[in-house]
Amino acid sequence: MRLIDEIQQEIISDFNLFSDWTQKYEYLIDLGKELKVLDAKHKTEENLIKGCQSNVWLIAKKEKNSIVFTADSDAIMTKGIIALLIKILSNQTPKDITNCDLFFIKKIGLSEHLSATRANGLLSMIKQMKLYAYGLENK
Amino acid sequence: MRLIDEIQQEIISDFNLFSDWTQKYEYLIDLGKELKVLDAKHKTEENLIKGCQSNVWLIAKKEKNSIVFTADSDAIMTKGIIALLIKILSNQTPKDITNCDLFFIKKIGLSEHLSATRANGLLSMIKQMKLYAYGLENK
Amino acid sequence: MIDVSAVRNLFPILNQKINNHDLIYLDNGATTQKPNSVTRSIEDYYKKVNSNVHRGAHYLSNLSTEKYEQTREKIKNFIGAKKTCEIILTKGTTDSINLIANTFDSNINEGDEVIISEMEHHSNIVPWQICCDKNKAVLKVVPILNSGEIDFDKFQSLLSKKTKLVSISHVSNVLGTINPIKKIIDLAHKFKAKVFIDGAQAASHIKLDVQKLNVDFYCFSAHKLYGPTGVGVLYGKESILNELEPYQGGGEMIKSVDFNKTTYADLPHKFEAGTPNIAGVVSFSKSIDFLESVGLDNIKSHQEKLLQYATKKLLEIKDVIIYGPKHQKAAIISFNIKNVHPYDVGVLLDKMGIAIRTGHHCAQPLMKKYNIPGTIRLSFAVYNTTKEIDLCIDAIKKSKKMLT
Amino acid sequence: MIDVSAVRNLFPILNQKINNHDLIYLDNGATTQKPNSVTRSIEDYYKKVNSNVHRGAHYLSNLSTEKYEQTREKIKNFIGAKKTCEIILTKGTTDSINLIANTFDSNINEGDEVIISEMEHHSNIVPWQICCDKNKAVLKVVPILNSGEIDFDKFQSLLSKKTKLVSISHVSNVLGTINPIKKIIDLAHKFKAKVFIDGAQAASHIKLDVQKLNVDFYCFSAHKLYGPTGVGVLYGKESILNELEPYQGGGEMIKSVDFNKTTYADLPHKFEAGTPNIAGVVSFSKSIDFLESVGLDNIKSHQEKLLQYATKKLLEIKDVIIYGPKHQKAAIISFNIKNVHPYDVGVLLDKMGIAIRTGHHCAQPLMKKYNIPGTIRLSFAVYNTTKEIDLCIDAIKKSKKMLT
Ligand SMILES: Cc1ncc(COP(=O)(O)O)c(C=O)c1O
Ligand SMILES: Cc1ncc(COP(=O)(O)O)c(C=O)c1O
Repeated sequence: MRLIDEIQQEIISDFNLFSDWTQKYEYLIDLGKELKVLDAKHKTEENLIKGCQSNVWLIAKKEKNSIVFTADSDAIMTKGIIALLIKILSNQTPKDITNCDLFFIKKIGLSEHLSATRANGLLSMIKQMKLYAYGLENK
Repeated sequence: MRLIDEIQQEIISDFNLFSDWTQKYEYLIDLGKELKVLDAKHKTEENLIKGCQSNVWLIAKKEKNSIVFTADSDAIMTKGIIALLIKILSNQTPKDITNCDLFFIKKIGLSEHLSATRANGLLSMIKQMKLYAYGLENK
Repeated sequence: MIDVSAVRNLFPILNQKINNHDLIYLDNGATTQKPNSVTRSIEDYYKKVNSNVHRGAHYLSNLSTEKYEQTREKIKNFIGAKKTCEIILTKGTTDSINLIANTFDSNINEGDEVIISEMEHHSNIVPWQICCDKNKAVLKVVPILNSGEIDFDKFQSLLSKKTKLVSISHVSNVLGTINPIKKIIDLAHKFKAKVFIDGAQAASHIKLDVQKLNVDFYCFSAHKLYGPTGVGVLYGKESILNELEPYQGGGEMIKSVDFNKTTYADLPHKFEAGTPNIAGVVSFSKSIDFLESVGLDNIKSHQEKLLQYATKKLLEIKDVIIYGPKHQKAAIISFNIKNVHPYDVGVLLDKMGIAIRTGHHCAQPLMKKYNIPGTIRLSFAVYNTTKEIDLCIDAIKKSKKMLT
Repeated sequence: MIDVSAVRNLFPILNQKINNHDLIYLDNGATTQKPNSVTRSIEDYYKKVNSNVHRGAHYLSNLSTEKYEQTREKIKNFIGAKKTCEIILTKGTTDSINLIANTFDSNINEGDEVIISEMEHHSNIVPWQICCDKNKAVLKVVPILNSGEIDFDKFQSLLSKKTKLVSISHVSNVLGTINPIKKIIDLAHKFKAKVFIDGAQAASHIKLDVQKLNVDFYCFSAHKLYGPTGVGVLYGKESILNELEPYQGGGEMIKSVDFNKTTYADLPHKFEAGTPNIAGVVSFSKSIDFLESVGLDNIKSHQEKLLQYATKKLLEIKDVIIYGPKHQKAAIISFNIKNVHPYDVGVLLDKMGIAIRTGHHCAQPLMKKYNIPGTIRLSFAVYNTTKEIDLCIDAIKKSKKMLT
């Protein structure tokens, strides 16, 4: 698996190709549509991260030394961002996940979606991912 | 007894003689000091008109066809204004008291003392005087 | 008729650029923008008057008190109340409702009933849930029809001698439904129940006459009437308010304080403990001036025109579902696009400079009734134009295309 | 050292003429004036940002929410709280006290005791009277010594296992007494009682560290800290606040609303129902900036200088009686002139452009203790000068001459 920062750099380069926000958002929407759907049985209360407007479901599994995340949302834009996050954080070691700095968010101009004022559950999801990693690292 | 409006005119003329506020207020203070003090036995809860800052005690008696007011206050400035009011309203007929317009207040520049926002009980006293007059008129 | 461009000139915020687009503000149900006169009045207050009210014997504190009380007088006239003492100044609709839910509860005993409707805002649900819980009373909910109107037959059948209070919104903040409050009030009164009307979405465009309505309590927020944040109005009939215990203690709400016996001030002060939002209240009088200078009837017909226009345009888009009634409706449109999450539409419209609201609009039970996660809501104000609606419709079409 | 004339330039109201005299504003205990930055921030908010908080998904509502939450963060740092969720935004001190009196009462049962002092403001008396009445608890009052200080021995003897809460002002609004709150807190904690400190008169000049103080609740009003009206702060320890039921219901204070079961939001939102005074809160951050740029310690020493100076000058006037302690005192002087009613002095000073406050200062029990109808109160702020004090002293002398 490549390093977290490498993947982030790649995503930033990808986004740099877009000349306007429409392209960027269309790309995100496509990512969202392509994201492996979460099996209905996983959409439990337990896995739910309730945003005020859109919900996120998150599952973490440890495979060997790394953690595999799967996630879903009812809103496609949220799903698009989840797809990016999974690209970066899934299959990484707990330690790398705990310590990483997700600088790509700001660089590709999506920080508004991950600010504390957004009611989409994404911020809580990132916290939860790091928490899982921290928990699994120390198991 | 002279008419209410005559007395008011006279007071206005008196006040017109003063060249600054100090003279006016000294005059008021003097009036306050000269006001016949109310016997302690009349300073009852019943006769009290409670202002937020200074208190007013008011008594009304019917004598023949007219009403005699006596009043007092713990603040001298309030007493000064009471003295003026008594000069005007005491010994008048209930009807005249009920119907009168106390235009002198504005004319001599004391309206601030009788505005609803002043916490000295004067406004309530005037109301009470008119109320007494109204009550005694219809007895 | 309104000269909209003249009106717009009074609202500098409308010249903002958002995400490189001219701001199109269609989130007026959440809060309205403020005309210059309101902002200026706050500034003037702080630069020339600022002083505490009801307290001092000095010039500024008198002036401050006078200005504060002038707003009360203006509100009294604005809603047709009998006396100024019936106007309680609060911090908003929510504060007003909680005030009554906490004081009128002396009339609500075990087994008594309070009636609300399924379309209420959380602010008109939760206080009554707490109130009923506390007093072992029962909260009854009038269901609404699919059309978005109150099921009046059900309402009638819920009323009984046990009903102590009915609390209903004048206008639904989600559906725009204008409820038949006069009918509700008259009927409830037959059962000796009191009626509280949540006018948060109504007072900015429906001319009120609380005496004619014979309503017991009515409330709204200044910030939805082109006024400042942090100011609310609670109207209550004098005879009823007089019977209630105070809500908060402190400051000037007393006649005298003694460790043995404290007596309370008369109305309205009894319900206004502590230093109020003086600058806010003072400036609210400019909002009422604004509303009256444009004219509530003009505002209403302008907004109705926008409503009709937007509804027609929206329905031309395939797969759009509009919630709420066809008639008797305020300028609020809640809709969804089939298979599209409302949040996604909100995000894309925002990118195009269009401020709308998506989500449950603090009316989760209503969302549950329609079995939806939320709606996309457009809500119009006096300064909106059909041109803005055209741009919004284009943006919705573009979003739909991107999302499906 | 403070450059007072530079500070004064920030306060345009100080250039007012009142009754043909330059305004001398010495009623800062009632409310302080506002620097330009605060007024400008309100204007900016309404002209560029205005939108409801915590609700929308659009640009302005996000910006509004961010600015609102930034103030909370700033307050947290200002008072040394551990977490932002411990900062509840209310409409003022009175609102903050009532919030706790109404929610902490779940810990107050029949026979329990709440302790306050004889020098409290009505806002720190009446809510506890109501609370104790409701819960059949007993309100105990610590007497104060003639010096204007708390009778600490009596306080000690009042404390017992029955004591559930002690609520005391940090600084008396009448006497200026700075109470030994650290000692009070530590002692009360030995009896497992919680401590509420009313900091209305303290927070503008005493550097706070709520963690070091180990205080359970602390509150103050923005309008007494050079900030807007209609904004208050309630600090509470997270662990305690978490245990309390919400005060008001509605708006965004919920996690989910259902007619069967409503669950509440986390701190701080649980206690902030309804649209708050957004413009006020946002602008309050400029007051804190102002306080920090001048420096609380500088403000304190400037005010102390004014206090010393005015006290000395006043005592030179025959028949002046000053109430309150000689040391450990904030810049508040309450006094009377023998055989003169305080109201009369207030009226005459006002004529000379001097704004002071006379009366009971919402502390009637304290007036009763001293057996006086009221006092004349001078209260100083950062922008006052010794020259103003000179003019005020002259005016007091003149008034005295006229009145006696
Ligand atoms: C000590 C004290 N407590 C409480 C209050 C009440 O504050 P507010 O009126 O801002 O609610 C004041 C201010 O008058 C005060 O000085
Ligand atoms: C119908 C209705 N009721 C109550 C409220 C609450 O008003 P506020 O947040 O101003 O207290 C609102 C506004 O959101 C509303 O639309």
